[in-house]
Amino acid sequence: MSPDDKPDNLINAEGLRVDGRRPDELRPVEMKVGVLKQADGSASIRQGNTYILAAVYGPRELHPRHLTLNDRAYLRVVYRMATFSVPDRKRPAPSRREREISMVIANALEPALFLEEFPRAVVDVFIQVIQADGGTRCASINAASLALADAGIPMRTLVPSVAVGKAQGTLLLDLGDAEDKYGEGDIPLATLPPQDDITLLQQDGHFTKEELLEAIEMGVTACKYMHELQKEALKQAYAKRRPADDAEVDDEDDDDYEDDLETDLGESDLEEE
Amino acid sequence: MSPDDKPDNLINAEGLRVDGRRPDELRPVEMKVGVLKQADGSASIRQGNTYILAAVYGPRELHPRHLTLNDRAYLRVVYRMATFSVPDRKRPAPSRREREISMVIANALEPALFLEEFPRAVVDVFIQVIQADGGTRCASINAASLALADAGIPMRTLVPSVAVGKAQGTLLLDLGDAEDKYGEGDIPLATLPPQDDITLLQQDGHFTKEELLEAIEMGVTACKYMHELQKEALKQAYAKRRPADDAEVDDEDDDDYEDDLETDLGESDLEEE
Amino acid sequence: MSPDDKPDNLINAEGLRVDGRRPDELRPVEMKVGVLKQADGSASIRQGNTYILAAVYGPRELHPRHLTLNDRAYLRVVYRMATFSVPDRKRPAPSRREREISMVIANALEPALFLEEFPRAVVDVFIQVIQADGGTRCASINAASLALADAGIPMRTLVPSVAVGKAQGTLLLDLGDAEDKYGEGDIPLATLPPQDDITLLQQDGHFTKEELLEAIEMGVTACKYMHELQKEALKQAYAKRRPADDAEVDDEDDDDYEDDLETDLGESDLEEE
Amino acid sequence: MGDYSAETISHIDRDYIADLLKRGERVDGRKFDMYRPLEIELNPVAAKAEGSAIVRLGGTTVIAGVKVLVGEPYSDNPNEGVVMVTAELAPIASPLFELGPPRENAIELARVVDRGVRESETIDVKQLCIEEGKRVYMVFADVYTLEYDGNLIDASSMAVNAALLTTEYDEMKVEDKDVVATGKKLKLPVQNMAIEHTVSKIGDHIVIDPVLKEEFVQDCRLTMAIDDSEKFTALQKGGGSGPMPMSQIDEAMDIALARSKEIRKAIRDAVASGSE
Amino acid sequence: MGDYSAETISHIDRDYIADLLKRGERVDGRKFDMYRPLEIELNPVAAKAEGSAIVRLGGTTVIAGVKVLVGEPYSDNPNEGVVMVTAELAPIASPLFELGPPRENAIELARVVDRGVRESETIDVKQLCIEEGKRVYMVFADVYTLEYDGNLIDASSMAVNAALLTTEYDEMKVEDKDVVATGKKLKLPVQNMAIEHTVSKIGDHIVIDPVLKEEFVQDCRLTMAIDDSEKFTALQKGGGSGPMPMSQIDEAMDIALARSKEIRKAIRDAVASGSE
Amino acid sequence: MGDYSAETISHIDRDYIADLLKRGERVDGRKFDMYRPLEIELNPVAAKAEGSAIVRLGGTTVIAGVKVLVGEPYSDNPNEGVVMVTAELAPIASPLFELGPPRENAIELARVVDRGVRESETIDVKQLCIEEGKRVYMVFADVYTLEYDGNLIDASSMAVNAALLTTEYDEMKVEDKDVVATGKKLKLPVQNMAIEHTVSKIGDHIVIDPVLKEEFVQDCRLTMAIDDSEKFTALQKGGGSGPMPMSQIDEAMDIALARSKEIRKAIRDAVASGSE
Repeated sequence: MSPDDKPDNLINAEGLRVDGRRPDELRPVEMKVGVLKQADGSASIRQGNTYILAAVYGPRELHPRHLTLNDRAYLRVVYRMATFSVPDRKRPAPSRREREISMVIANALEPALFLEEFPRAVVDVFIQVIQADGGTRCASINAASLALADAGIPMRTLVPSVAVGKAQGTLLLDLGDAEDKYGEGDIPLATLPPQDDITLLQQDGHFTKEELLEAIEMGVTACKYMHELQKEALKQAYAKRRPADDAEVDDEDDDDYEDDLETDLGESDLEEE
Repeated sequence: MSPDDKPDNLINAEGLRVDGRRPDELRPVEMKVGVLKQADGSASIRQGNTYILAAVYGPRELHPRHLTLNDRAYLRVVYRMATFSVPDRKRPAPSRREREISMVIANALEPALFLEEFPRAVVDVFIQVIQADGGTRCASINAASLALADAGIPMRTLVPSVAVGKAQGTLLLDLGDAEDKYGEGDIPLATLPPQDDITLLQQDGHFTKEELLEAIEMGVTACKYMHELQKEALKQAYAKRRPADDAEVDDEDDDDYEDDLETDLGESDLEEE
Repeated sequence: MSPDDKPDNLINAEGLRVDGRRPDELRPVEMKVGVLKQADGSASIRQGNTYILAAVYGPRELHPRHLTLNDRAYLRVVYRMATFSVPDRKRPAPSRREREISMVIANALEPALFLEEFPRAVVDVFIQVIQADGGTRCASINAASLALADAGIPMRTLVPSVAVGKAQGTLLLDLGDAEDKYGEGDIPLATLPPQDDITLLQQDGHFTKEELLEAIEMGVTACKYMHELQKEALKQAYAKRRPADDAEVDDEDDDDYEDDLETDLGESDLEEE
Repeated sequence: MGDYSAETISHIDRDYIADLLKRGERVDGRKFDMYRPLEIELNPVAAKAEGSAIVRLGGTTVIAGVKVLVGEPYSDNPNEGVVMVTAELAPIASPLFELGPPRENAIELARVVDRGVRESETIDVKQLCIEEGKRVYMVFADVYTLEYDGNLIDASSMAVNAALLTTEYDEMKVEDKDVVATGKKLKLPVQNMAIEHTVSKIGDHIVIDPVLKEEFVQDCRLTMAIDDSEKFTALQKGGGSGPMPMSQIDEAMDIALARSKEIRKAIRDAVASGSE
Repeated sequence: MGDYSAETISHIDRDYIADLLKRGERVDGRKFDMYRPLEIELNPVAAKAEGSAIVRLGGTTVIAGVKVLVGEPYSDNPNEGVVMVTAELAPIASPLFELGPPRENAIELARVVDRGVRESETIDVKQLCIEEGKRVYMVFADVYTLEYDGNLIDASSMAVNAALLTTEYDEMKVEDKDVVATGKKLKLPVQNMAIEHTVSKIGDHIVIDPVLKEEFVQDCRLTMAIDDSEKFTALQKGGGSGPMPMSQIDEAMDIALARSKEIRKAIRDAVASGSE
Repeated sequence: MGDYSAETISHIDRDYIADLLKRGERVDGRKFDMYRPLEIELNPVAAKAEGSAIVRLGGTTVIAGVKVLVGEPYSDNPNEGVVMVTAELAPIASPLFELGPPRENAIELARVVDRGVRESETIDVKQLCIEEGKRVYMVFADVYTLEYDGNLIDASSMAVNAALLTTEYDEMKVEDKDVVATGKKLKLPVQNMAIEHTVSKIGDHIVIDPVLKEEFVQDCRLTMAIDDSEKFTALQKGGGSGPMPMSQIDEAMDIALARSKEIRKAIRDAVASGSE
């Protein structure tokens, strides 16, 4: 309810951001797999103050029937924000913004899935935003990927996602609320490792072509790092459950985190309606 | 439109209520069977100023199909208030309150019915509140029972229903509007004669356990009386139609109204939304 | 947004109307056939400032299935106004007025169609009001008739439609906005040539029986003229496409426009909600 | 309301009714230009509604209730009150009516009955102003169908008019920006009354006040609202897409005009006797 | 919430659970009058919601979040704030929950939890007035189900109460007709706390805090809200249409009363430790 | 908008289009980086809308109409007007569009076109304030699709921009708390214009302004809004879930940048000639 104060500068004289991060530094990320017992697969993600749960049900029978696809499973993504996840109370009914985001998340995830193995079925991905503090669509993709893997849906790869923004002419990873509101633009993206083809790409604000390409490159690199975090989260979950069995995902070495990447990745929501 | 005046006392020095009733005295009740010619069965009830119509259609084919039950008929109860039945104009669309009341009425009636005789069908009970002056859910159950019997739906028993309230620490039967608004609580209930098991039970207000049990006992006793009134109403309807045939219901003696019961029974709506 | 000014007189000393027309004079009418390439048939009409498009799709499979008719095609008419077609912005959702007008338009058109040739199918007539300046339901019928013919739906006849109104006690054809708002009534009607039976008839305002009959006669006569305009529009469309082939419709002589009719015909919307 | 024919009535019924009409008879024995028995019950919702009436027209029963509230006027008519009529085809009334949001038939019923009240200027809305541009009386007349055996429009029109005539509401005034009751009761300023009369066209015949069986086989219906001065204030052709020749329209108007006096009198008498 | 029985559970399960109960046992080994392990996580939405809590009751998890906004009071209570509870059966929580607008089960859940808060007068709404008739605090407590393994009502009631107890919001004042923050934080005026306790009737047996499998086979459930002074402030029989004899209602009340102290203490303790 | 592929287009079409592209050709003979013929009709709704335009882009036709109303500002921007874009996939336009409430494709179209106008700050909303915190101009630009042969986003973006450029509305002022017209006409304060350019990715190829047949077989589309200073103000990848490599995104940007000048000029020229 209290009015947000616009900070004087989003980047200070030392080149640091309002929360002390460097331009290419992610907020702290914590991902957990298998957090909801009723679901076939699930995951949570905390990224700064953003907190999201994702659950996967399926493959299962699809209702209503007229949505059925004969050559593959229907990937149904429902992204919903809790009424209390935002500064003002969101109305309980799904907004047009939530419906559009559900659609772009489905597009981001679908190329990673072997949906053709389950013709006429549905794979449901339910995403609940518990707290929204920027970057919810990217965080949702990160968590939904893990939930799909946890549900045993055959996948080419996990899909990592981050956002890149801009303030005072500087590209910034993983915008916080004030940066999103008072900054100069935001570019959420998602990639398909290892080729790094892009499956989510949106943008608002003002960018030259050169800035855009630089920002996208920055995002793609950050996705590689996010991908490592995802694999680590999955490994940890399976380590707990099946100590001697972590062959589920790929077998890259998860320990060689590149330190210069630890400070990177960013995303923030496009305009809220 | 005019503001209701809060009475100084809901019970006067002589122990009588604002409308002159004793604490355990019902408002005048008038029930009629077979009042709507298009329906398979119907009944009306007037209880004080509360005025309700109930119609039954069925057993008949169920739309939409996905609600079909394979082992019994689906009992669909729709409780609706006319826009003009309340002091302010009710919005025409069904409210959440109306949907909840429809559900508890269905629960109250269902154990009295042999629904298993009509698998895959629907029995529709439509209840229209013409004037609401307290006690509409109980009055609806009383009328709906009669409408079901009138429709020839096989029944174990008619379901009587009354409510018990409290004001100034005294238990009261069948609350009027002012008693409902300014009193200390309300307990609608319904029973299955002759065992008097309870099929509807709700409560609001503040009651100790002892008060609650006493109130429920009071209500159960009053239901016995209401049950006699129901049987009498049914008998009158059939007497008119088939003078020599009143074997439809049970054959208890309907004339031995217990005088001490005549002053009992009460109910009033839980909070309106 | 600017307030309309009520004219001092709707008919001046010379007997002419606010836009200079005589009482029995139509606004300029322009009808075109085949204006929308995606549709199976289409037409546009401009009548004064009123501008409407009509498209026909079908006969085609009907969804939802429960609307299917076994002995004929279902004629589904959807009349919709663009948000910007009226002085204030219309809400995007269909209004009750639009739904009623859809229904009366369907009734007006149906007797002209051989729907029994397409049992279980649907013929969709979509009408989009681009600019509403009175007479939209009549203009819609005129255009929809042409669109149905353009789609090759078998027809007994084109259905012409006009409206007759009244101001200062004088019957007027084809009301403009100010005449509709400040006049004394409006009678939209449609006929089936050549018997001139009436398929649309509505009225508001105040009319004696004699006035009504006179107005309807005036409208029926005007419909004959509108019918000629319709046939001409159809002929022009087919002349362009198939120079040597205009046998599609009937072969009356389209050139004998009766000059005394050129000044007639009128219609305007009943009350807006 | 007349479009169930193909699905719900057999050809035998259709022929039977047509044959009867040819012989000058109707399924229920009435003459072509006769209404069914009319009963008007006033103020069945006396404790909660400002006005109400139940109308029984043969086997058709409807109830109309009137609520008078205080609200804001429309910006283009700042000194006029608001009158609104709605109608619901409650599923209680017929196996043909369905649950769910209002469909075309219910919308048409409401709009046609509303048009009868609106076009005749039944209520003098200028007398419904409390404070210009700020507060006016809003009059809602809501109709529920209770038993459906044909001709809902006429029954609803009668019920709405009877309910409006019986309406009494609290006079309100503005006091320090709040709206408070003065303690006085007001009657609605009814300045004209238009009653709707519906005829059914079945082949070459025109009958008034059709029963459900007649609606099933009718080509169409024509509803005519006729006011205190015998002027027509609304027409609506509906209930089917059958065309009507001018001669039948003329005949329909004559029937409606002839019958309007007795219906008007029945309503006035009921209200007069009710207020004795 | 208990009515999936015919479709989703086999007779074998039904018999198995009934046999267990006959031997004094439950499917998860608990005693009849025992709650499952209870975990309360405070303020999981600390950055955006004025109050929030996650409650884990065995395999059932719900989250409640509280938003405090400024709005207009209802005209009949011009000096009282507004408290409203909603609940959503989010499809994330169970393969049994569906997409789409709320159905009867969700509506009942919301209304029963709301009734528990409203009837006990948990919040002193008179303290939520900013300017009489103009501006009051509006308190929205919204519950989302995250994992559904039975007894949503009790878990939701606990979560709502815990969230209300932790709520802190900006004090507002009126300055030149605008509402502005004073900079001070307020706690909600919680004056009473009613916790809802639900028992499941399965044949002759009454068990508290039913798991999903028990809900599948129950005859009905009875929910009782019990306040700080051990008064009952709401009852709701639901979850099936099975009738209950008085003796079982008596027994249910005793179980609920006995257990209410420990649940109340667990919530108070969690809040106390959270605010240290 | 591109996701009808599996159901509506045969593999033969898919192969045919792919083969053509391999040879550097498109189904309608255009070059990869060419728009279809563009026609702009100004003010087709001159009598009722404050601004309007029909855009014909090959076989795709859309109409945009602008209404300027007076309303209240949002509380967080008390001195700014409101600009809102909606879009409807009217069933008149295509056998693929359906009746009923807007589905995902219509929502995306509206939101993407809206984003193009909003992010570029096309309208200087600060100039739309009448009285701070009380009254501002609200600008609604509503798009209806009339003929759908692909690339609705670009056509809609052009139509909205043309309609905004032609908009003239009554200047309003506050007089004794009422809002009245001054009699003067105003033009919208258009300070920047972002046009949306959509390319379709089909295998290794990128084509601009796809026709419907190309949308059926595309992997995905990428929409880029480019403003007066050649900055990108919005991106949207959609129309299918196919991934795009960086090289294609780069190529798409170059095509869009190259074409944006001619489209911008066409709109400006049409408006200039229209206002002569």
